[in-house]
Amino acid sequence: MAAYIDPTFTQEQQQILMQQFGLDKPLWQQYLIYVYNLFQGKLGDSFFFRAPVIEIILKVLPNTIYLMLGSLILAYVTGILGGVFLAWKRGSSTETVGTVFTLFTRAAPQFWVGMILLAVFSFKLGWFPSAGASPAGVVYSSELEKLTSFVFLRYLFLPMLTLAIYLMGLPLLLMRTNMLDVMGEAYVDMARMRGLSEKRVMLKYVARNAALPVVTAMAVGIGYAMGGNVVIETVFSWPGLGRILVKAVSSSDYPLAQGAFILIAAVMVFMNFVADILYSLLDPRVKVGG
Amino acid sequence: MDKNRYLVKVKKLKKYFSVSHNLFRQSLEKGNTLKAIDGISFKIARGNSLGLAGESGCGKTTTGKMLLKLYEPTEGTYFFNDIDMTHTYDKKVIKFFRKQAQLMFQNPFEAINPRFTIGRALMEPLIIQHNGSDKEKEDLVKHILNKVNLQPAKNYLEKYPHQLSGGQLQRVVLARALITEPIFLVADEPVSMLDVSIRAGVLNLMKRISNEMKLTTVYISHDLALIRYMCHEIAIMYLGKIVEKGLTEEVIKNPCHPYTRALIAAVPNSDPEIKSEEPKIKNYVPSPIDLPPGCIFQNRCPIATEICFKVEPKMKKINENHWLACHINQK
Amino acid sequence: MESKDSTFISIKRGMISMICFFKRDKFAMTGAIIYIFFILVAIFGPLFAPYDPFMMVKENGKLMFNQAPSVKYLLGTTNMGRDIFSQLIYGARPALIVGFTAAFFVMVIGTLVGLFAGYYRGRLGNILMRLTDVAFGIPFIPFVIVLVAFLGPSIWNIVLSMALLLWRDTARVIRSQVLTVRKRSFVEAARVSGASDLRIILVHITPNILPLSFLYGSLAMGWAILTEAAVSFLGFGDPKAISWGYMLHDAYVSQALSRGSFGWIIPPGICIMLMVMAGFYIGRGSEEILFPRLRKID
Amino acid sequence: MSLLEIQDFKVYYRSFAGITHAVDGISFTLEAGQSLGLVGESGCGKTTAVRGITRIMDKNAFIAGGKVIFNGEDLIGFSEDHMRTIRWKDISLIPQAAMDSLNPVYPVIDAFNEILTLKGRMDLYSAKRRAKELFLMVGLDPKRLHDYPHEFSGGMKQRAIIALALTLNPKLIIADEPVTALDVIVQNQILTEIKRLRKKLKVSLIMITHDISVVAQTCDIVAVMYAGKLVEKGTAVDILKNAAHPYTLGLENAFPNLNNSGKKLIAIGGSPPDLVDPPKGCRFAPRCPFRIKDCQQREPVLKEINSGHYSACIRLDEIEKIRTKSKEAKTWIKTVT
Repeated sequence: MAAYIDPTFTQEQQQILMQQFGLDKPLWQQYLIYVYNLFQGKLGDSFFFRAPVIEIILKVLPNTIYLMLGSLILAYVTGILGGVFLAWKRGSSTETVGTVFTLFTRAAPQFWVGMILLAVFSFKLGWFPSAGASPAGVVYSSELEKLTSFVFLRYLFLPMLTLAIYLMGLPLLLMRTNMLDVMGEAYVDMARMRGLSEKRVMLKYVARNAALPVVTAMAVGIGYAMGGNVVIETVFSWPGLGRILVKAVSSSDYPLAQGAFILIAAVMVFMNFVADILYSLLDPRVKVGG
Repeated sequence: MDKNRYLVKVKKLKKYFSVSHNLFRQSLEKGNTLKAIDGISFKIARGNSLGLAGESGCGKTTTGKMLLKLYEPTEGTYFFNDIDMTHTYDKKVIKFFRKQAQLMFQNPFEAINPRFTIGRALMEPLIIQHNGSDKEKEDLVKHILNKVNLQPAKNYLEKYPHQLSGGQLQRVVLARALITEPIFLVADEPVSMLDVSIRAGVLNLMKRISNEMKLTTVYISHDLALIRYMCHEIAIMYLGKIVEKGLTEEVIKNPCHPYTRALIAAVPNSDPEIKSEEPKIKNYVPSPIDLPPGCIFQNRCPIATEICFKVEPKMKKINENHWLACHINQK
Repeated sequence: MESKDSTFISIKRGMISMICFFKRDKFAMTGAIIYIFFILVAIFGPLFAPYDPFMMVKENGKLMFNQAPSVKYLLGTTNMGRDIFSQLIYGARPALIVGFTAAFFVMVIGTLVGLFAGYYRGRLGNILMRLTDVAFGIPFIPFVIVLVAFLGPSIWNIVLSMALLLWRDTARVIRSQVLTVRKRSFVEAARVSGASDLRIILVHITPNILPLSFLYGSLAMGWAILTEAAVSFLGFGDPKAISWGYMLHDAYVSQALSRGSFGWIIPPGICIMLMVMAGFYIGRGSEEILFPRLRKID
Repeated sequence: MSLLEIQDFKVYYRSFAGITHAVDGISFTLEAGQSLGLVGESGCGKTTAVRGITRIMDKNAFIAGGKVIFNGEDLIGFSEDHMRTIRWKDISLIPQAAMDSLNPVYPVIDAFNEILTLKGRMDLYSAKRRAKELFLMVGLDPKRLHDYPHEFSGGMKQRAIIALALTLNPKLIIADEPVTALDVIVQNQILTEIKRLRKKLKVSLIMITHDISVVAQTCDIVAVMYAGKLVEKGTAVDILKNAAHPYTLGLENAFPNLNNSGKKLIAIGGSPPDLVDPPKGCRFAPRCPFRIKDCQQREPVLKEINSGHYSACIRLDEIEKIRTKSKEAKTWIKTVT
């Protein structure tokens, strides 16, 4: 047990720490103590940073949210538009090429895409910074200032793009097949029968209805995003939850690892909840809370 | 009277479904109970056929499923062959019941496992119910295919359901129902998915075979003409209750319940020179959840009076072959 | 005799329909060819690999590190002087092992959970569904990382950790499929004939959902390979096996990006991509096609 | 001038198996204010035919020939843009699947507004007033205009669809099995409504159905379709009381009638032919108990029996004999080739 504690501690400090964390007890008891503390809102202290876990993870949480939300929005907007486009071009070679290309983006490991973007745009061309979320020494007075600063956005761009490329496939392919499905619905034929223009039929009738399951699928997209975050934050050394988790796990910093894990899960559950609400707003057949 | 005369005896049978979306509180409280069947009683004599008629959602299919023990009733009793089926949990008795009581479905395209050949599908009930050798079973399958006019049987054994037409499939469904030599058959809208020119063939076949095998049958249909063609007796259902029952000819020629009258009047006449009646009843069928007291037909009835909104009418005999549940026309 | 013949005929028929399926569907055909290629590489590749993948190649006593691609070192060498092309060939093995075993477990667990959750709508079904919901609430890659770190880095632990969560998609899809199949009248017909629940599940329902579970198996194979790559890239991979993810990890930590050694970075990614793609192709990306139906039925 | 004149109209489908001759040369005329019942079993091409008229067809369907003269102009030559100006304004549709023919994510009034305000036909205020007027006309509460489609019952939705079809005062309404999915009582209400409105607004109607008795009560003239061809046409009385084609006679035999208990139902053996490779000669011949050698060689054409009553049967001169014989069950037992 003592191996996890920084060797620079004195014997006495180590004893205190061990007792504080219950590290002198058997493993299952340690776990129960941890869970007990968890319910009290205490996540414990990080072994590695020697600071409360809650402080560390809350500090990096905004970075993860920016990265995740930014790429989710980018991915869903381009995905839905791309899906509409491919469905519109159904049967053409544009559609086949587009579909196959999208499948490639889904099949490529996201960290690998990140590595290539990094090697090309950052190391070779020097357009974007290669690591981190801000240059050394820069301090923002508020999150808003950070988010609106050009410097930060430049740092955000590559990781966001990488994650978005990975996430885009699901809404795009889903939108495409849904569009094709909805085109077979009676109300689409009826809309054509009413003399509406093809554009109006495709957008107001087909796309509007085809988008509903895509919103539902956002729950899955968010799951992918959280997983993708872990990997991409590592590639771009982005100071977020995922990177903290990887660091904590590799340095056996259990309180921190567990704290980060729980927060990631919490973000995921919360985002799923948001997706559900969004869905009920878009589909009149679903009542909020029903 | 002969005690053994009736094969099926149903008394005050009820089936309530919970429509509560609450996972933890699926109790049958007021307000979230759907009364699919609400106290129906009838008897079917051996070899007779009963038609259950009514609009969608009136509980006729649920009744059929209860007669086959696919649903357990909420209340009431059901005697089959003088055995109380509502309170039977003996596996042997149930297995024997499964051999004796069979079902025919509305949609023949869904009724046969798409992964089975026709021969295999017909074999399935025998594997469960029959103790004979493989050869005997195979002969039985061929025999039954001949019986439902799918000849030569050899041509059908290796076919898959999607290779047959609707009419042929419905004959296979009938064959499967009959292969265990049942004494009781429930047919739920057996021809409503078939084309008119095919329908008559299946109906005539069913009629002939039930006579030959002395089957007791229940036909469930929204089509009064079909029930008149197929059944000795009829029961008209509305919102989970029987409103009128009796001999088919008697009820159709002399309908007494305003609902039965409306049903008969609504059937379009195929003679263009006789104009159909204008519909007399208004409104739509109310939701079967949370019904008001009194007669269930009150909100649509053209002859309802005060009593109909307060007291539920009881089923009364108006003559030897005719029963009715209506305050006004009973007198 | 007759039954033997009929088994033979049905096997033959099955083979023919399988061949027809691949012939008709160009996508599935491409996928199958890619798989066969990688399987051959995994089996016979080591015979053709020019070097031992762990060997630090020396020429005249000098460590040949960071070599550019050449005839001798097709894709160059790593910073430790290891031959990248040989590593690439050896990488096919762990990828296939991970892919196939994970897909197998995912298929078996997912199909069983889906079958029972869909068929028994009462307490058992509810418990299984909640279990699936819980599995959906756990972030996948973080879970695998934590578990692998805890259990120790090995291929089997990675497979185990993935299988513990990855069944959830299959279970949910199979369940909704079972819900529709069990409503079809042939299931009711079986019940009316006196078939037991187990017989209905095994004889009547399972054959109708198996194609779907194979499809999800082929997709799970892709996910498993991707996840293994990600886990290895993050440094939690099996140090005894050279996997493509591990190669990329190696490249990343040894500054291959800033040196622009594309010969080291690009090929492993392409191999992973092709293999995952093959899984998608065999399932024809049907995950997306089937997905809209997943939640509508609940 | 007739409102609609269809001449030798053909609609085919491309499929893996080959070309399906779904509608293979049908002709009929419809006068202004008249109602026509197009009767036939599933797969006989009746829906394909009317879809072909409006050119709202499946992707793999194409018009293989013929003329559709509407109001004196041949619609076949019209561009898609030109067709768009005809649709709904001149020809509207009441589909079978009323349940699914409104956009589920918009309130019902949106469909009215959309049509009424298209290309500046009306301003939103008058559109609203017109929608209310239409709802009252079909017996629906105008308050419900703002409800979503899923909040309507089956019968109400069908009424709303009828109101929608009347929005622009079209000259022709095509009703494709408008009551099939409904219960008898609601069915009767809707049919009565259609009849009433048709008389009041003097609009022409093509009613597609498989149910002869529905046609008997709503249509002036009836055309019977079998396997992509018209086999008989005439007034409702002609067809239902003096049928002159073996198929029509067979259909009537097979139809259970509530008012006639003694009648024994007689089935037509066999099943409709495969339209990828239709039989030579008369398409009904393989199932027809009255066929002679010639039937499977020579294709019959519609011949007038008496004023306005046509039948496509080679043995038309023996029709009295055939009619009598067709009432006997044993006639139809004859094996099918």
